[in-house]
Amino acid sequence: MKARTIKRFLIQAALTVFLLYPGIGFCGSHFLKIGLSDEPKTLNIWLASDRWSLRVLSQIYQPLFTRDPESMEMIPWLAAQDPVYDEASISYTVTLRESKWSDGSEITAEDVAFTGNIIRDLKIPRHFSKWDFIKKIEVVDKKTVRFYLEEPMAIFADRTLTTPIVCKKEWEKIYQEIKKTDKPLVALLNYNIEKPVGNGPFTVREWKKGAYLFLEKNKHFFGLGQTIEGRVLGPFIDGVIYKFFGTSDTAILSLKKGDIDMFWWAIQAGYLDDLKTDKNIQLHFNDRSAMYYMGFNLRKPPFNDVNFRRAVAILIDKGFIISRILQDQGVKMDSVVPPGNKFWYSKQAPDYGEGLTQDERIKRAFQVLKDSGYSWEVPPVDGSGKVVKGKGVRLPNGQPMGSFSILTPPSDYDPQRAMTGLIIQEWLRAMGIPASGKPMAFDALVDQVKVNRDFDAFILAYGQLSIDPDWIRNFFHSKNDKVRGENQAGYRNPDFDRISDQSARMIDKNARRKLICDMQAIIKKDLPYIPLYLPKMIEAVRTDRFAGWVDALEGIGSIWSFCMLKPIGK
Amino acid sequence: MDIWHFTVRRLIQIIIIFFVIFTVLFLLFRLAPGDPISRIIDPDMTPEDATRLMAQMGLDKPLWMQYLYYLKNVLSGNFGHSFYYGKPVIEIISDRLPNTVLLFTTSVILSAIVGVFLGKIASWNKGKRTDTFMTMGALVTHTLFLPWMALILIWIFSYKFSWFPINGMISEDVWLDPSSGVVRKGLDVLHHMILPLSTLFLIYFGSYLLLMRSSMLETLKEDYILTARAKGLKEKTIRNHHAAPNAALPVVTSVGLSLAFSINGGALTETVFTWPGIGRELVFSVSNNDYPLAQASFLLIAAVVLFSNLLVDILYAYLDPRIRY
Amino acid sequence: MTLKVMMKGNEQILRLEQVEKIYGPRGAFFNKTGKDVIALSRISFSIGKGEIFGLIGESGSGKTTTGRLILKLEEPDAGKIFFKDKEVATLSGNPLKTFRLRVQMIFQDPYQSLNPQFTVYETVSEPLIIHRLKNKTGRDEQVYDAMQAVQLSPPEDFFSRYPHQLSGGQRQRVAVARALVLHPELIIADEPTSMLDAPISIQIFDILLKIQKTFNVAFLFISHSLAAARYLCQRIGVIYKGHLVELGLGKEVIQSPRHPYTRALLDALPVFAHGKMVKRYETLLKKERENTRAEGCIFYKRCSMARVPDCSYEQPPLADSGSGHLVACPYT
Amino acid sequence: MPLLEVDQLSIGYDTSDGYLSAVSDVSFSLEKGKSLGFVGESGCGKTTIGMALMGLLPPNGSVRSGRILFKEENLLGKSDEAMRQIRWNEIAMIFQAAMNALNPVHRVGDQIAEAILAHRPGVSKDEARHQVKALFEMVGIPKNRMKDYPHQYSGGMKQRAIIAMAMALRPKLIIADEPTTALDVIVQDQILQEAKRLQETLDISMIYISHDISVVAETCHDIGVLYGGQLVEYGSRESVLESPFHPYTKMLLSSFLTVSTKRADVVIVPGDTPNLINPLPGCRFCERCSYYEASCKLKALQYVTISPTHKVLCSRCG
Amino acid sequence: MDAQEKIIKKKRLKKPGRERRWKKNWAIYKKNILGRVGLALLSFFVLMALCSYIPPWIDPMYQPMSGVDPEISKSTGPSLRHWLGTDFMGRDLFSQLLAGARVAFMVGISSAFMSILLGTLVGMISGYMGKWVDTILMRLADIIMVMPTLLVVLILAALFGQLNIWSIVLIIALFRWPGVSRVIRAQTLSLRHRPFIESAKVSGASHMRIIFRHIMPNVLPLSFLYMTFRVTAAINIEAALAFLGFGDPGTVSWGMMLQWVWKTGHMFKAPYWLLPPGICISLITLSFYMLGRAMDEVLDPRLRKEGERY
Repeated sequence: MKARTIKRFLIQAALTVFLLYPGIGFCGSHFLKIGLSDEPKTLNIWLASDRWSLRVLSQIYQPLFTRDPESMEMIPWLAAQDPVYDEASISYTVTLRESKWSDGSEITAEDVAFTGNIIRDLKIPRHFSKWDFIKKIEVVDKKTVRFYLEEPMAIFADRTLTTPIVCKKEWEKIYQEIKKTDKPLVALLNYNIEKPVGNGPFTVREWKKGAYLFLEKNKHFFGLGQTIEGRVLGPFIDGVIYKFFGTSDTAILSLKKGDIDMFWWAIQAGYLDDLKTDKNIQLHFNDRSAMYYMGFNLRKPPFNDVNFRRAVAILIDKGFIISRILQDQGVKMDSVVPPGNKFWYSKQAPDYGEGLTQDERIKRAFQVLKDSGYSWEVPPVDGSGKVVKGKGVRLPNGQPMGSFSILTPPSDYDPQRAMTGLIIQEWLRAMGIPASGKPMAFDALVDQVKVNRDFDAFILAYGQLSIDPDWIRNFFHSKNDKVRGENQAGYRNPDFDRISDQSARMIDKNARRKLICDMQAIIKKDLPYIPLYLPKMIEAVRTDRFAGWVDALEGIGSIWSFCMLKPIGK
Repeated sequence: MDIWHFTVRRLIQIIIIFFVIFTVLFLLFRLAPGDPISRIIDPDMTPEDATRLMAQMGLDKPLWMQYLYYLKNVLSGNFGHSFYYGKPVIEIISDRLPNTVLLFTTSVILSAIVGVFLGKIASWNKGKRTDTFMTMGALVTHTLFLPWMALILIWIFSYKFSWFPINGMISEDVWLDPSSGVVRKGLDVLHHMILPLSTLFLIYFGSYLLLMRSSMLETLKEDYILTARAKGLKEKTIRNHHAAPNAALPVVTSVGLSLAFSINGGALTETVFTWPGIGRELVFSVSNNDYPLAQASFLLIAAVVLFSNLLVDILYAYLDPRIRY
Repeated sequence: MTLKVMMKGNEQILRLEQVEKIYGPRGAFFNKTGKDVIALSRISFSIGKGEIFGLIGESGSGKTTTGRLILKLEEPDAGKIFFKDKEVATLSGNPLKTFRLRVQMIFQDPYQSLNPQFTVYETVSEPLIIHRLKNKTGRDEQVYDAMQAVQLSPPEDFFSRYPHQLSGGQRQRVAVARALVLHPELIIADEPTSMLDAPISIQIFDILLKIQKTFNVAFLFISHSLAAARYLCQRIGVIYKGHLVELGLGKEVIQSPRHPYTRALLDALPVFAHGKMVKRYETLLKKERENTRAEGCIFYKRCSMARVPDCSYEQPPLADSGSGHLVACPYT
Repeated sequence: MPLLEVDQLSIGYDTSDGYLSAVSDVSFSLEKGKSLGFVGESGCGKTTIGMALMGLLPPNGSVRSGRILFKEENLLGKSDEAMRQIRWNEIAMIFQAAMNALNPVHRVGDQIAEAILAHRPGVSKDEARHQVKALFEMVGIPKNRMKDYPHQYSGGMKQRAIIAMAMALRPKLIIADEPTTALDVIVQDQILQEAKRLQETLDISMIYISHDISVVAETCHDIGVLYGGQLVEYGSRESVLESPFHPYTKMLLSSFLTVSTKRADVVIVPGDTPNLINPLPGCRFCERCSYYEASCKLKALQYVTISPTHKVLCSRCG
Repeated sequence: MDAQEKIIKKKRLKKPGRERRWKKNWAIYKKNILGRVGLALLSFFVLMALCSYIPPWIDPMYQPMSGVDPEISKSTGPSLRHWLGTDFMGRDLFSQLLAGARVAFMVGISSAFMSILLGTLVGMISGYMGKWVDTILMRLADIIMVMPTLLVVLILAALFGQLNIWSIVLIIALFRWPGVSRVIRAQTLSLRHRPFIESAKVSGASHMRIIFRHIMPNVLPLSFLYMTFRVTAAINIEAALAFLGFGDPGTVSWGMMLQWVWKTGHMFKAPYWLLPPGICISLITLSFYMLGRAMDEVLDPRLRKEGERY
């Protein structure tokens, strides 16, 4: 009898604990809880390539310069002021502000030089391209460092100086150690860093693998209490706890339940209606720096024919895609530079087929193709000028056009792109062009396009493009038309190559802007890619515990938000 | 042939099978299109960077050299570094494995015990309402589509009633709280485990129930059951002492054989519940072309299945006196 | 050997010479001992044309193995088997097929020896199809005749039935018809009635005897029953643990058994089966005798008449004890 | 008063083909210390009678009518629990398939001890083990084989163990269902002698069930001949064997081969076992019977008493 | 003789045995409540699969994969126009569900059929031939048996990019035969020394004849029984694969539908979308399972004879 009572008591106690403990919490401190789609893979900054690691690391390692969230101008961050350019020696001199590593030691010019040198010496992937034009890094004094360039480089200020700086004291030892191995680069990448010494607003406290990653406030963060560019920096919160969710669904559910304060991931349109009604949840709509486009394989017909590409561009109704597929959560793209990137974007002359109805599009495309020698068994426009279903399109050489596929990511990866592919397929088929949208596993798609380069057309996207559009050069320069090169279309235009090379060395910002605009115009004319649309960056946060999120290009998850976010009632 | 000879013999077989799986796996990963670098799409990642990285990872060598190198490493217990984590594969696996083992063994043991017990009852009441109810129940739960079932459980118990956490294995509130003791932490894990466990349990206990039931029905037709009846033994004694031990033998084998299939379910459950286990890791590593991690996880799973089959055989021999290897 | 003497002047159809069969450890996984088992040890006998020869022994004595060896279902480890002066072991291809045409078998268990998926007609006609004998009408005729010979009449009533629709006796008759349909010269009947009741057995025996007379078929009749052997067979061989211990005319072996084992077998028959009272356990020891040697007379351990230790030295060979009655015991 | 008296017992099974009348109106009785043998072809209902006596008919079988009086109590009316008490304690059974009658996962000694423990609550495990030892000695199995598992026994040893088990509680009645089928001639003989000796020394009543008339003839005081579920002839061994009346008994005896049977003596009767699904009330042997008359098949039969110890179920041969 | 021949011919044409057997089996099957329910459910799904051709024919917007409602571009609940509602881009869920039934049958039956064919063949050959053939085939079976099929297919799907539905079917078939072949092998082994096989051998039948004429008819019922279970396995694996995002992106299967609802964030608010595919997968599995269990009872003579022992 007694045993049974005890048993019952125990069961009840256990149940009580189960049902009540979320309310117990551990209180007193203000920890921001952020949901991530997946767990960061590593805290080794040189290895990290997944988005989750990069997000966490962006709060730990800081660069010399960063961008103002509103003006998008470069502003000194670890540096004290703008770099000083010396034309004669092709050198930049950067002075550092007073700042400390999270272990309390001072951040010096030595750290900056070390960062540059280790990248250059080991040719660290993804960083090396930004540093390989640097001849020498000179430590002038404790707080001054000078970079000597081989030739003027436009991207130096924008890209090189935004590289996160690592702590020499921590890495020197590692560097010496891995130098001894026969594969130093891999040894460096595989070096296990659990608690990196950082210079950002937060520093790693505990990483419970598979469950959460806890960053606490860095007491030594240089910005603490400072005012930079008119913004008072904190951090005002005691730490950030990252929780990992496999899917958006569960993360958003947690957000709604209040288990997390922010879900750091673009929210699918499907969630919007639901989230809008929740009074504790605020949605942030921001522009992206990205490009969603349709690419062609210019190495084979009919895609090597610019008129064919133009006809395709005419047929694509971007407005329809945006209203129907993006549900108006996005904008049209008419140039390869996203319109949100105001300084570098050049508004192009009317887009192909702008403002036309579907029938008018077909007529115009028919005209373009007919003029360049294409013929039909059943032309899509009959004698009386009426639009009918076209059939049996032939190339100018009389050969029938073989059916081709438009590769897209599968609908679970990105339903919008998959759907866009299908809709373009329908539009082309109306003309008698035998296209079919083919969703394909993302890896396989990238492999097909970049490595095998065996494809017809595809729909892909570039996200998180840097503000300086130097990447246009990468995407379309003929030297990048190679395996794994970024010029996936196989576009070759000597004029473009020349202008883009010129732009790369143009230090003067306005002159460079003109060159970049020219490049945009060439691409617009030649259409190796058809830019399609730019979805909005939609993010959701809870408003009941923290306030002060900073909207910016690419969303609210910038360093500014984390430095300025304040607990409510503090 | 005694049990030791048998074990040694089987171990040799296992090693051979293991080697075959190892080789096939290696070839599969290397011959498939795509490589670990192609996953990284970043304008800053130049083709030169990629080539350099491939070379440093040893992926530019001829296939047979890569194979021999990998074989040598594996034989010396080195499964390489994960391309993505940059950590030794062993470390990642030993991180994840306990979580899987915890979820998995609990669910297998729980569902086997409950299934065998209920199957015994059902077969004993063959044709009666109890039996119909249990059999139907088992059939229905057993045929539920596992991930869907998991989603529904989350929907009902985490979303509608908020009784259980949505996913993960622990909650940071408890584990970061310095005042939490072992008990509280344990309860927290248990709390997280209930839904995934219920999912696996619901799917798998049915198969044990059905198996035990039909095995019992077979056994009940044996002559020694008639003997036991004639001996005037109590029905309960006949059921528990004479029928059940014999009937449970095929169930024991099935636990071993079905392990491979339950691992499928494990991977699905881990994925849906974000349980940080080896199955989920495998799914991830496979989709990222993280060869070392994927290969090692799969080899581990194969090894677990092979060895548990061996264990089951030994257990079988122990349970069934007729079989002495 | 004096094999010629044994024959009744008749042409011999089958001859076994020193046939030996040894089984290795069975199912390497499950056998504890792993010792070789001698199933047959230097067996020799022959069967004449149209003769019924009985092979008597207990289960495990090797009598079934003998049948299987003759049919080339298994290969002997030593010795030779001749069917009409052709060695069976060397047969393959067409000669083997011809051999299969001449020698048939009736199995012990009528519940197992018919393919449950075949109708009676399909079962009986199959051998004809295999050997491509005759056209369809010819086949029908032959099947019809065979069915009538085994007294399944009218045959067409049975043609479309399945085995499970038949009684045990009927099944066995179908099996006999199947064996008979090719008009073989030798039929090996392996305990054809051990699963059947006495009245049905008698029916089958009657059919076998009639077949023997009508078609002049020779039979190797394998049985554990002395009475059945006596009833059917001209000559009888008694086999014990793979050794042929006694061989002779049926009435001589049963009425005046020479070997102690044969006598033990007879003693063990229930009184009712004897038709007369006899002293029990004349030759059988109550408790088995120890034999430290591996060789020696096969019956030494149980033989009450054995001479110790003479009998433990070697297995005595079959020797004529007069009038063609062969016994493997020198002391009778 | 006889130990066992069976009165007008009818048993049937529900099968997918219809109602199968396995035993029809069978009556017999058995005195203490005596033995009775049932003989008949397979399917004649002899095992069913044994199972009915034990109260162990399969689920689709049921007693239609009749009484089974054991020690003057009707077993058919007893509750399950009461029947359980009687089984093995009062009526034990030696099974047909000795090979499978022992549970393969338990030791032989334990299985025998189990029977003792189940019915003698006062007996300790040690005592039970001692008793088993004595039983092993009694049936001639070495004591050290107690701890073996059934598969380590030879066929004859298993059958001996089962006999030991049947004797364990000194029951009043033992039913031996084909106790020696599947055993070799010599072993069969030894087992039969053993069983007979034990029965006589322990004064146990026995019912032998066999298809082999020689087994019954060897061991029993009384013989019952069953055909198609009917007890066609019933009497003392001598009278049944020496002066059989029923045509089936005659056929059975004449078709039984002895070592001295001559071919000329054998009477071959064509025909097969009767179908027992919904049979007619009359004689079931008609189809093979030379005295057959149309009324035999339709009219319910009466026993004809030949002598106080001998009766026949035939209207034409009396 | 002429008359006799005629009689023979006439009688041989009648095959009451086989017919009766079917009738009897059907009678046993009909008695089984599981079998009846299973068959009813299955007919329902067959009907669904057949009906899947109707909606696209009514209006192209009912194309399950590529048709979108011109007026709806997000997930909406059930309406007259869309009986089950629409998915995240305005495709009709009901026509997707119907098309899913077609895919499920296609995947389930074709892959089960292939694996059964393979398994039966391997099992028969292995069991009948014995010796090294047996050893090699069975070790091969062992190797494949210890591989978790889903994970293997997943690896292959991930590695080789997009697997189309037929390759998935083929791979499932290739990885699910060992179970069958083991059972068939065991059955063959028990048949191999059955006297009727030896009797065929004695009659001079060739190995081929024995395997295909004697052994196969006796193991085929068992194969078909296993086929029902393999169907469920194949459907489940394909669904799980699609659910995890490794399915054929160009096919609308139920697993795919679930993946869409899961990945596009409609899980907690679109029960009209979450429930039907899951219920369908579960029910079709259940129906095949029931069918199999009912068939099991028909096929197992021991179960049939149950209670007829006396």
